[in-house]
Amino acid sequence: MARNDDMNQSKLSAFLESDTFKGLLPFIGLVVILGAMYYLTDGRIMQPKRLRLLLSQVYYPMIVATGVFFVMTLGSIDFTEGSTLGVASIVVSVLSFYNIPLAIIGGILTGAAIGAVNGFFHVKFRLQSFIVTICTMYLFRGVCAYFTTETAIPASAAIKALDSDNLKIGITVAVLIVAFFLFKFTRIGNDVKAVGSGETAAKFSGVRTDKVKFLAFVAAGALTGLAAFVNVIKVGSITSTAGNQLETQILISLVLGGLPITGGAKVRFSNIVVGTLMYTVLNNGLVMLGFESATQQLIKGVVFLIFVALTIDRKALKVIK
Amino acid sequence: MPGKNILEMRGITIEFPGVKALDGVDFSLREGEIHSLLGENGAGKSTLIKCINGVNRKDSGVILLDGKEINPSGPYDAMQLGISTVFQEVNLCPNLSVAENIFVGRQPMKHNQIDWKEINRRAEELMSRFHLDIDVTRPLSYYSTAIQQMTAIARAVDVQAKILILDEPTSSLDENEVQLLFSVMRELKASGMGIIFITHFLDQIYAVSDRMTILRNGHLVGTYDINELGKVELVTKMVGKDMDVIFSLKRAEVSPDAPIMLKAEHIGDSSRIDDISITLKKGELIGFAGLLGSGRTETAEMLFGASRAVHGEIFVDGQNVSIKTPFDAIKSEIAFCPEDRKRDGIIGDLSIRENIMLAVQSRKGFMHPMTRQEQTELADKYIKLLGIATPDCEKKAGELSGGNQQKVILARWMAASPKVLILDEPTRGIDIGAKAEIQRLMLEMCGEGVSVIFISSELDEIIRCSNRIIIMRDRAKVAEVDGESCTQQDILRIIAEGAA
Amino acid sequence: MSDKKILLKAEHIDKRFGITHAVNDVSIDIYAGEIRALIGENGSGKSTFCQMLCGIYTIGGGTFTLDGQPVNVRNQVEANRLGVSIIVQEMGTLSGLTVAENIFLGHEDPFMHHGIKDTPAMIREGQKLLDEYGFTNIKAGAMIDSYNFEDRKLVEIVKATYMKPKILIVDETTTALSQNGRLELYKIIDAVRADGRSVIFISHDLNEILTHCDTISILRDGEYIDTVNAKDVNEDDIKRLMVGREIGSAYYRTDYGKTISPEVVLSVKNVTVPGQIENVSFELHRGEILGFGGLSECGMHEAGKAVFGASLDREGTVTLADGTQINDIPTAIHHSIGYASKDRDNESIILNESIRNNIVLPSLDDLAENHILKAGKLNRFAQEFADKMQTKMQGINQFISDLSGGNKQKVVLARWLGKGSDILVLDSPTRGIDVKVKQAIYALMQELTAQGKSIIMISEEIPELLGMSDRILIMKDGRINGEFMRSESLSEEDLIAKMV
Amino acid sequence: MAGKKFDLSGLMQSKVTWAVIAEALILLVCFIIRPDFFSISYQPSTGMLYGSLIDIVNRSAEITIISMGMTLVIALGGTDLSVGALVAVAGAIALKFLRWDVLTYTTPGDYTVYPYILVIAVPLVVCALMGLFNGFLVAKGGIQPIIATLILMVCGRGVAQILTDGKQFTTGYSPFRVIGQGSFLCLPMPIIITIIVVVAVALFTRKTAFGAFVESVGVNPSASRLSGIKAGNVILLVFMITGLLSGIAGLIYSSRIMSNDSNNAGLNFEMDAILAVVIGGTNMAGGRFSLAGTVIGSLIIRTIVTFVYYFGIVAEATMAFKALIIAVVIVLQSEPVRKYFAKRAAMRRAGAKS
Repeated sequence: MARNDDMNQSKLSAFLESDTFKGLLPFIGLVVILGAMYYLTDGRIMQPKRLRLLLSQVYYPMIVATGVFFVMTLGSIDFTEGSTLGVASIVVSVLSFYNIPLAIIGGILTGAAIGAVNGFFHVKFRLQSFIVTICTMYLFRGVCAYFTTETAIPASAAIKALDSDNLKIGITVAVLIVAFFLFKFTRIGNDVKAVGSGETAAKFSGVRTDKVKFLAFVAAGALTGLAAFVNVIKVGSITSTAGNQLETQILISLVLGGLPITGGAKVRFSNIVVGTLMYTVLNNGLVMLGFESATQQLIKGVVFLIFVALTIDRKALKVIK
Repeated sequence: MPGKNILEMRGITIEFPGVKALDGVDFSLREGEIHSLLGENGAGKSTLIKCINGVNRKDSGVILLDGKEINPSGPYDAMQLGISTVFQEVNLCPNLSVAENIFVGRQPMKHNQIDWKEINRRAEELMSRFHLDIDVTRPLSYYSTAIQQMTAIARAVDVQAKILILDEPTSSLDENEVQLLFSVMRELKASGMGIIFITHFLDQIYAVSDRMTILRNGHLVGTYDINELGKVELVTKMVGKDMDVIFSLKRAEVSPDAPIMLKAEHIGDSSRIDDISITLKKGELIGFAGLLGSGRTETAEMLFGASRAVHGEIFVDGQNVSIKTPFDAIKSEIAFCPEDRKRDGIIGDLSIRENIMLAVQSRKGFMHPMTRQEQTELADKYIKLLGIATPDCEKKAGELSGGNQQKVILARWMAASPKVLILDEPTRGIDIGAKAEIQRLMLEMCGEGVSVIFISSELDEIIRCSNRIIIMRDRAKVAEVDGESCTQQDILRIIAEGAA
Repeated sequence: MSDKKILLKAEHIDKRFGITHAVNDVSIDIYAGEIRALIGENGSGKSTFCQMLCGIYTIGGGTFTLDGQPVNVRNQVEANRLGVSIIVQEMGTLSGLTVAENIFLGHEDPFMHHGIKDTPAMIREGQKLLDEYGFTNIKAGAMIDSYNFEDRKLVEIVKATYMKPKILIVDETTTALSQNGRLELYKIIDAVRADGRSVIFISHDLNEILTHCDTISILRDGEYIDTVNAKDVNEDDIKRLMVGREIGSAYYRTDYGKTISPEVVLSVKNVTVPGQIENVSFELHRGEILGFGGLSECGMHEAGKAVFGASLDREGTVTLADGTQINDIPTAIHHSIGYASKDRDNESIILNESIRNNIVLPSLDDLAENHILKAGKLNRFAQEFADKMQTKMQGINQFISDLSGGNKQKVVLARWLGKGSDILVLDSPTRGIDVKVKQAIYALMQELTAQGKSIIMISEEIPELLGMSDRILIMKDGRINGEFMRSESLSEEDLIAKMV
Repeated sequence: MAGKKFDLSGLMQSKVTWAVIAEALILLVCFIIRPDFFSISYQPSTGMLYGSLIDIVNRSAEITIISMGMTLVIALGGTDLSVGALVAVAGAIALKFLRWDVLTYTTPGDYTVYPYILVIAVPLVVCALMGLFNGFLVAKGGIQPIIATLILMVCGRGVAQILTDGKQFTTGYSPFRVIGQGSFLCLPMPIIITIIVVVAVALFTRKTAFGAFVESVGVNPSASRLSGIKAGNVILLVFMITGLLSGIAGLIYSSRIMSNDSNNAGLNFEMDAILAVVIGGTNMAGGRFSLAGTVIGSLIIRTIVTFVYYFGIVAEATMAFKALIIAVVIVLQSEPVRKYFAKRAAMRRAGAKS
C-alpha cells in the first residue's frame, strides 16, 4: 500500500511547505519557547518583576529591528546597526547635557547620516550591501572605541531621570504603529516588497528603485538613532562595547520571526514583533536557567537552526543583494 | 575594360581530416579589378585565400599567376611572387614604428647600416599617396586599426604587389574610414592591381566590387557580375544552404530490427506525471508534441534524473539502470539539452571551451582532469563542426547570440557521445538560419546511431524530423503517431480534443 | 466553361486520417487542355486529393475516371503508365543515382536487354531529353547529388513530363525555385496545355495563379467550394473564398488600406545608445501599430527600451506630443507609456509577487487617496483588469510564478491597461505563447488601436510583423534600414532583403 | 600572429591591478614615514629574518590561509561566517589535549598529556567536520550559506568555552611553540605553512577540474547539475576545506600565544577574510575566482594594520582606519568607477586616432 503512504506523506510535506503554515510558524515558536521557559523556570519567568525586566530588554532591539526589517525586505543586509547604536548613543549622551529634545534629534540625525553613507555606497557604486555594511561597521566601531578609550561617556542626570517604562513602551509602540501604517497602507511597503522580489521588473514598472533603497538604509539608521536614545536612558553611560553584536542579534530575531533572508513578497510585519520577543524571552530564560554565556550561545544557535530549516523559502534562493 | 586574368585557379581541392574544405573550386582574378569573395563562415573563403598565399597546401588543382604555374610555400614566398594579404587582425608589430613596419625584412641599406632617413621618407611618401599625413616614426599601436590597415596596404604597394587580398578589412572601421579604404582600393585598381575583397557586409560589396564569387560548403556556387544578381538572390544563393537543408532533411531510416536503445516503463512521479511508457530504437528520432505544460519537459526530466521518478523502470541498451541524478543519466550515456537555455543550459561567465567540456569532465570526475590542450581541441572541433560563429574558444559563452549558445550546449552533449539525446525546444528563439542547422545536426546524429527525443512546439519541425511522434496532453501520453503519414492538422486536432 | 472533353472526373472523393477528415466528398471535373489551379489554406486537403489521384495515398472513397475509364492507382509507376504524374514539393529525386537513372526511374524496361541495363543508352536518351528541355548545364551521366537543389528540381520536371502524361500535377514546386527555374516550369506546363493535356497547379502565390492558370478550384477544410475562371476574379475574391469561415483563420488583421491619423503622439529624434543603436529617428502616430523587425542582434530591442527611458547612457530625444521629454522610466509611465519586455520573467513581471501587486504597481499613486492605499480598492482594480484580459487564475492573490506563459503576458497587458497607457511598447508580445492566447493578444491589439491608443510592436516573427503592423521599420546593425507601409503585396523577402 | 594589441583598458578593468596598486601605495607611504621599513636583517638569536615586510607576511598567515577557503566559498556565491569561531574551537581543543588534566600539572611546562599527533590532528578533524556540517546545511538543507554558517558563528565560541570550561589554559610545550613561533630556512613557520597551504589549494583547484566545477556551480548551479556535476559534493568539499583551513589558522593563532584565548581568538577573522577575497577581485556573486588576488588582499589588510601602527594612531582606532582604507580600495574597484576609467582610456586612445 505504498501509494497512500505517499499520499499522506506528500500531503504532510505539502502542508509543511504551504504558506499558511509558514505564516503561523513564528507564533507557534513563540508559544513553544514561552511554554518551555515557563515550565523550566517553573513560572518564575512570569513574575511581574521579571516580566518588566524582560520587557525593558525588548524596547531598543524592537525599534532597530523595525528599521532593519525594511532593509531586509529589499533583500539586502545591514551589519552596521551595532556600531550605529554606539556612535548615536555617544551623541545623545553628549547632547543630553544641553537639552533633551536636542539629544533625541541629534541621535536620530547621526543614525540617519550613517544610514545615508550605507545607502550612498550601496546605490551609487552598486556595491553589495553586505560589503558596504561590514566596512561601515568596522569604521564606526573604531570611532566609537576611539571616543570611549579613557572612560565611559556619562549621560546627563536629566536624561537618566526620564527612565520610565511607559515612556519607553510609548516610543516603541509608536514606532511600530507608524511603521505598520507606512508598510501596509502606503506605497512604501509595496515598493520595498517589489524591489525585494524582482528589482529590474520593479524598475520597469515605474518604481524608483534607487530612491527606495537609499531611503530604506537612511530609515534604518534613523530608527537606530532613536533606539540609541532609549538605550541611553536605560544604561546611563556609554562604553566601547555599546551595541556590540547587536547586528547579529537583530538578524537572528528577524529570521526567528519568519522573515525570509531573501526578502521579497513573503515578509510579514509580524516578523519584527514576534522575532524580537522570541529572542528576548529565549535570552532571559537561558540566563535565568543559569547557563553560562557559552552554553547560552550554543542553545541559541541550535534554536536558530531549527527555525531556519523550517522557514527557508527554497524557491526564492537568491544571492543577497 | 578589366584586363587579362592575372590569377587563375582551377579545380582547387583541399581536405582537412573529416571535412572537404574546398571541392574542385575554380576562381579567376583580372588585372585592375576588385573581386569580392563571399559565403557563410565555414564556406571555404579563408581556406581559398590561405591556399593562394601558401599557408594551406592544396591537395589537387592548379594555380596560374600570369599564366605560369606557382606553388607558394608561405606568405613570404607569396609576397615575393607579388601576392600580399592584409589579414583581419592586421598582423604587424604594434611596438615598431609605422615606417619600420612597412620595411621590416627589406630595409634599404646605406654602407651596411639601415638607412633610417630613407625608410621614413619613403614611408611618408607612401602614406601621403593615401592622403594620410601621420608621423611615421610613432609606434603602430598608437594609431587606430584603420591606419594600421593602411600601413599593411602601403607595405604591399611598396613591394609592387600584383594581387592584394583584404580579409574582412572593414569589420572594425567606422563609416568614413570605410570610405577612405574604398578610395584607396579604387586607386590601386586603376593602377592595375587585382584586389580580392572578403567581407560579409553586402552593401559594401555592391558599393565597390566589379565581380563576386560565392562559395557554399566548399563548393563554387558561381561567379557573377555585380549587377547580375539582386541582393535577395545573392542571399538565397549564399544562404541557399538552409533552403537546401530544410528540403533535403530526410527522416533517419530506422531498420525495423534496430535494438531498443531506451525503454521506460510506467515511469511517473506522484504529483506531475502519473504513468508513461516510451520505447526508443537505436538511431530513431521521436518527436514530443503537445501544448506548453502538457508534461513533455517533466517526462524528459525524469528520464534524465533532473527530477526523481517515484515508480517505473528505465532500461538503457537492455540493462535496467536506476537514474536518480543527472550524473547517473550521464553515466548511462543519456544526454539532455534543457528548455531554458539561460537558466539551465549556458554558463554565461565561463568560456565556450569550459562550457563544451563540462559534461565530459563531470563524467570523468574532477580527479582526472582533461588537460587544457585536450579541452581546446575538443572545443575547436565542435566549433568547426557546428559552425559556431566565434573567433576563438575562449570567448565568454554569455556573449554569444541565441543560436550560437544553443549550438554550444548541443556541442557539450555531442562531445559526451551519448546513446540517447533528449532535446527540449532546441530551436526556440533562434533565427531561421540556425534552426535548419540544428535540425540537420539532429538527423545526422540519428544517422550515426544516436537515438533522439525531440521536444518542440513547432509542429512542422516535429513532422519533418520524427520517425514517431508522441502526443502529450495534460501530463499524459494520449497518442503515438507515425511521423511519416500524419500532418499538422492531425496533431492539432488530437491536442485540441482534450484541452478544455 | 468551354464544353471541352472532360479529361478527369472525380466523384465524391473522400479520405480520413484517424479522426481528421482530410478530404470530404469532393467532386471536380477537369477538362482537357487546361491549367487548373487547386488552392486552399494549409490543411484544406488539396495535396491529399492529388496524392490520392497519383497513388501516393489509397483512395478513401469515391472514384476517379480518367479519359472515360475508372482508375485506382496503387503507386506512382502505375500512375505514370496511366498518364498521371506529379512533381512534389520536397526533394523528388533520389540521391546516389545518376541524373539519367533518376529520369527513367521505374521505366527502365526500354533499356533492358534480357536483364542487363544498357546504361550508355539510358544516358544518351537522358541527355537528349535534357537538351530538348534546354537544361544543357545538367549532365545526364553525372551523379545527381553533385547538383544544387534547383537543378535537381529541373531533373524531376523532366522525369515527370517526358512521357507526355495526360494530367501533370505540380504541388507547390515554385516556392523552391529561383526566377529562371520558374520560367522553365511555366514553359513546360504551357506546352502540356498546348498539347491538349491538362495540369493541376497547387500554389500559395495568388498572382502566379492568376497569370498562368485558366480556371481555379477552391477547397476549404476538405470540402469543395467552387471553381472560377481566372480571368473574372482578383486576389481579394480568391482570398475571401479561401478564408470564408468566421472562426480561427482570421488570425492576423485582414484589413488593408487603413488610413493612419497624421497626429504624432511620440517623436524619437536621432537616439543613440553607444554600441547598440545609432541615431534612430521615427514618429509614432495615434492609433497606429508600428512594427520593428530585424535579425536578433539588430538593436530593435534596445530601441524599445530607449523609448521607455530604460537605457542608461542614451543620447538624442524622445518627446511626446505635449513636448515632455522622456528620460527615465517613472516619467515615461507617468505620461502613459507602457512597456512589455521580451525578457518577461526578468523585466516585466515580479515573479515572487502576487498577481494583484503586479497589476497595481504602476498605478499605486493614482489609487492612493491622499497617500493611503485601501486593500479592497486594490483588489477590485486588479480583479477588473485581470478579468478584462480573461486571465486564467485561482485568485488575484495567487503567486504569478504559478501562471502559464500566456497568462503572465495577460497580467503584463492588464497592468498597462489599468494604467491607461496610451502608448504601448510590446517587445515580442507572443513569444513562447499558445496559439489560442496569441489570437487573444492580436485581437486586443486591434481593439486598443481602435480606441486611439498607439502600439510599437517589436517582433522576430516576420508573419506577425506583416500580419499586424500598419508600418514596419526594419533595423540592421543598430540603424533603421528600411520602412514599409502595410500592403497585401508586401512579402517576407522584401523584409529579409533589408535585414541582411 | 604577433602584435596582439597591448590591452591597457582590459588591464585597467581587472580588479587585481587595483589591489596591487593600492598595496604599492600603502607600502610607499610606510616607507616615507619609516625609511627602515623595508630593511630586513638576520637575527642570529631566533635564527630568523626580521623586518616589517617579514612581519606583515607572518602576521597575515592566519587570514591568508582562511581566505583561501573563503575564496572558494565566495566563488560558490556564498559566504562563511563561522571561520572565526572555528579558529577558537581549534585552539581550545589543542590546548585541551596539551593540558588535559589541569589538577595534576598546575604550572605550564614543557609537557604534553596526549601524544602530539592528537594535539594537531584532532582540532583539524573537528574543524573539518564543522565545515562539513555547514556544507551539509547548504547543499542538502538548501539553506543560504550566510544563515547556515551564522549558526556555527553563534555557538562555535560557546563550544570552545565549554571544552575549556571557560578557563584559559597555557602551555609551554616546545614542539607546539614551533608552529607559531618556530622557523624554517630562516623564515617564520607561519609563512612556510601559508606557502604550503596556498600552493596546495592552487594545485588542487587548478590542476584538477575542481576549480572549474566550483566556478560553474557558482555561476549557474542548475546548469552545472544538469551537466552532471554533483553540485552537492562540490559544496560539501568546499565548506570542509574552509573548516580545515580555519583549524590550521587556529593552531597557528594559539601557538603564537601558547594559550587558547577562546573569547577573542579569531574575532572578526571572517570579516577580514571576506574583505581579502573581495579586494582580490573575486566577484561576490560567485564565478571566476583568483587565489593570487586574495593573497594580495590579505597582505593589504595586514599592511594597513602595520601602517596604522607606524602612523602612531591609537590602537583603538586601528579598526576604523583599516575600514576606511579598505572602503577606498573597494570603491575604486567598483564597477562604475572601473567603467569610468575604461571610458577615459578609450577616449584617450580615440583622441590619438583622429
